Amino acid sequence: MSTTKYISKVVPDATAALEGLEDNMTMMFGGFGLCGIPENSISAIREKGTTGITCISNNAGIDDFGLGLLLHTRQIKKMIASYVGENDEFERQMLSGELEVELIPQGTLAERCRAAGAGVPAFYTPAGYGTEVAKGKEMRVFNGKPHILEHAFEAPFAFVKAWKGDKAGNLIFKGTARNFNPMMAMAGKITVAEVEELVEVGQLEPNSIHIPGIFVQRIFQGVDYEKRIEQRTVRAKSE
Amino acid sequence: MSTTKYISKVVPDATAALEGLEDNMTMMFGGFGLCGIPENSISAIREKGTTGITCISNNAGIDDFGLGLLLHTRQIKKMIASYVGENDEFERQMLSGELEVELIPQGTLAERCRAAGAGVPAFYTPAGYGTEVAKGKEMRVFNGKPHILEHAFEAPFAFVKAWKGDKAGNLIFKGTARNFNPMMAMAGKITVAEVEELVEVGQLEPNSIHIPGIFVQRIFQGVDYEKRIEQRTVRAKSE
Amino acid sequence: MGLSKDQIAQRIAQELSDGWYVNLGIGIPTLVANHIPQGVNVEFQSENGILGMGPFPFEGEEDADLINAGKQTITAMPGASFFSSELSFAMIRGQHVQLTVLGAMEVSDNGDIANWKIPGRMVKGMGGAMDLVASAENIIVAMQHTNRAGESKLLTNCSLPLTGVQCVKKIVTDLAVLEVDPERGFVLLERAPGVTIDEIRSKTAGRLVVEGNIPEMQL
Amino acid sequence: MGLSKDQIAQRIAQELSDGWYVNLGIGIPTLVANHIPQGVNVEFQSENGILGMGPFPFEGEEDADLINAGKQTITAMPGASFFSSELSFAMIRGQHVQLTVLGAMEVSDNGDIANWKIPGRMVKGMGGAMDLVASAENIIVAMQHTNRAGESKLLTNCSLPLTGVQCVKKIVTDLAVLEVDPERGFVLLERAPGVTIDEIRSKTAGRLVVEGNIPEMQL
Repeated sequence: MSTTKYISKVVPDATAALEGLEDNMTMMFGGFGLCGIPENSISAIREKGTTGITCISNNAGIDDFGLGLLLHTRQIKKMIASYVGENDEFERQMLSGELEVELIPQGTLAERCRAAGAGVPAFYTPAGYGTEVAKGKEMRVFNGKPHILEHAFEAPFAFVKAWKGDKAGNLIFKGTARNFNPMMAMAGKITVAEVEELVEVGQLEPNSIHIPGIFVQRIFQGVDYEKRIEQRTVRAKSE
Repeated sequence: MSTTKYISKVVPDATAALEGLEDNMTMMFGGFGLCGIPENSISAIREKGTTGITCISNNAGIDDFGLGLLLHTRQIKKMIASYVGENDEFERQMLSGELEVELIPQGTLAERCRAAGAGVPAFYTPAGYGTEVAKGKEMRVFNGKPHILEHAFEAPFAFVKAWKGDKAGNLIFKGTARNFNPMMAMAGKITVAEVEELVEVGQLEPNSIHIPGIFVQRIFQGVDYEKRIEQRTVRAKSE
Repeated sequence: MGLSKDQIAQRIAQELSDGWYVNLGIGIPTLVANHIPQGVNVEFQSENGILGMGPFPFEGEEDADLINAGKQTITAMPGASFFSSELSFAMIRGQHVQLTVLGAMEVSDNGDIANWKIPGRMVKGMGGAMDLVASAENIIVAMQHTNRAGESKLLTNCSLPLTGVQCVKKIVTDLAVLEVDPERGFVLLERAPGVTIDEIRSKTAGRLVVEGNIPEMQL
Repeated sequence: MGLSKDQIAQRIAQELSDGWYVNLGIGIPTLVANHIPQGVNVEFQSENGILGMGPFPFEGEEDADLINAGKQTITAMPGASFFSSELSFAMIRGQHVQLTVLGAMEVSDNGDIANWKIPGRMVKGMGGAMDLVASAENIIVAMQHTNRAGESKLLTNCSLPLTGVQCVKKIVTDLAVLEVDPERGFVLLERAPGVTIDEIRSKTAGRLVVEGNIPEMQL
């Protein structure tokens, strides 16, 4: 674990936050669909042109937003996700064999991220037993029920997005934009947090912090959030 | 899992919350030292006279407070804890063989509670490798480092204490009184939450809830909290 | 004839008990929320991190930070809570959710389910479905009795890659309500209004158990 | 002569680097917080669930809901956060804490440590010590060089039940600063002011490596 100075966690922008990011690295990206994704970091990685990326992310964005931007430029070599159904370019690259894909049950994905951050190298889960997900994995019965052994991820970089953050790296998420961000913040060897509102140390209520600063190595004030809605569903006012 | 009605989670007091509690059961008790312990529930269990209790709790209280009250009346058969150093009666009962004791590393205790609530039957941890804690346990090397296999607890009842709670069972803890309470709330088959302030549904900020109501089966407005301080340490105003 | 999608959802809603926490999958299961019986209070869990999910927002009140697992904009009910994916699946794996309703492409007569992949053709991923079916104590499948080609989706063995094994407890289709007895097969409980046992039999490829009088569904 | 407890803490404080997260055990380690060098910012983690632990409260301002792992009343610094024991030990096991300082009853010359149990006599429990020593990448032991009977606490093998194996990296005692090289033993780095190498040698039962000139500590 790097001995990052907590007083110098603040970087000016996403580009500065990418120091040390190299081709062929594994990276985690928070978010569920387009909700709570690190928009600024994704844009900066696209600009930097980093290639050979192994992405750990619940989804793969859509054709023209989120991780879809990095798929379009062929920066992603491998995708580890639970659901990738909203992305035609993704499907094309996968079926043509250009893109490696590893599909993982969503709860297992979440738990493997947490395990990485929590120093738990492996755990047993019932999810995927009897399916192709269990192929080659150790099976063991607990309380009469079969489980499979799953391992913690490793991620040199994790990119997360929070609602509010302070300069010590403490993070608070909003609504369902929390999703995978907390566990990925825990898991990253270098965790980059972009926030909608960066505040001074002491301005966040210590009792309401979702991710303590100890898990965050770099933080910056994000800009120009689009926060695109994937499935706009509404009801009429008359209802 | 019982199909408890969330609209009838509220019980009048600790005594009512003990319905179904029987002799020789395993019970979890939240708290660290005397901080955040379920004072009302402990008193009610003492009054009820339930015996043969297997306690899962980080500590064992002190001679005249906390779980010490149940030790004094010999209601506890076995103690599963990480640290029991503040209790003379405890030490006496243990050395004389009246009380069974299982000492567990604190992080393993916490993780075994979480695992119980999270449907993870077992996990690997480095804590305790090479010590008597590892005796009889499976050892496995991950990333060149030896780990031991630890199992989720099972607890028919868990007693936790929160700062605020609503009638749907949502809980918010205060300061370091959070400690083991959240994981034990997750782990209990029947989780009884006592709160300093019971509010109506909708009065807690959804973004700041520490334990969602789904983990809580019974909740009541606690009374007469003593909140005793174990080690009062202060500095002079002149410092 | 058979039931409409909305009627399938309506029939499933009758299975709800007061106080249950319920996870609804994408498609027909989502419609179940529109048919909660009076006097029954349930809370909906969406695996992306909300308990106490409410209806869609009024137009103009959509919040990009408030969606369900189908990525649709939603609202939060009073008493709702938000949490991480880790805690969300702790709820699911830890069996704190009393009922899971989800769609399926195939179900076998011992309770296996396939709903995430058609090799070489559809590769969307399993999302949270494998965690849900592996852990839920009470799983109801909502689906059409036959696929678009008219072939039965209730089989002896699933032909598609499995999502979970021996996990489905009950199935509600446009034609029938069936219980899965892993030893005996699909036990017919109810017929859709106007649907005959013969029709159900002809459209059920797996073992079908018909015992006694089979009532029509009450909707 | 040798160092006072406070001086041991003072010497250990010199090991702190700016930006570190640090866990201090009960006893001498707690005193380290009083000697942070100027210009060095560290945050203290207490395993009962606080990051950013501050000094003891002023009299009359004690809060029963705000204690450290030694059950003492404390305060929280600006930027502090509270969390569950589960997340606290996720930090510890996950190696997010850069330095752990703790006391010991015995240390062996390959880095084993014993500090939680004297069979038949003291049975307080290991608390968080086993998790800390099994996971921390950087462990400093703060202790007296000898026990009350005058016997060395730096041994070839620990005689008491172990807390962890091959984990101690550095030891600061009233007499010396030593590094643990599992292959060679206790490598003497510094002497307490006025303490001779002969005295250290005579009070160290395990293998002691003395190479070159051994400077006096600067306090």
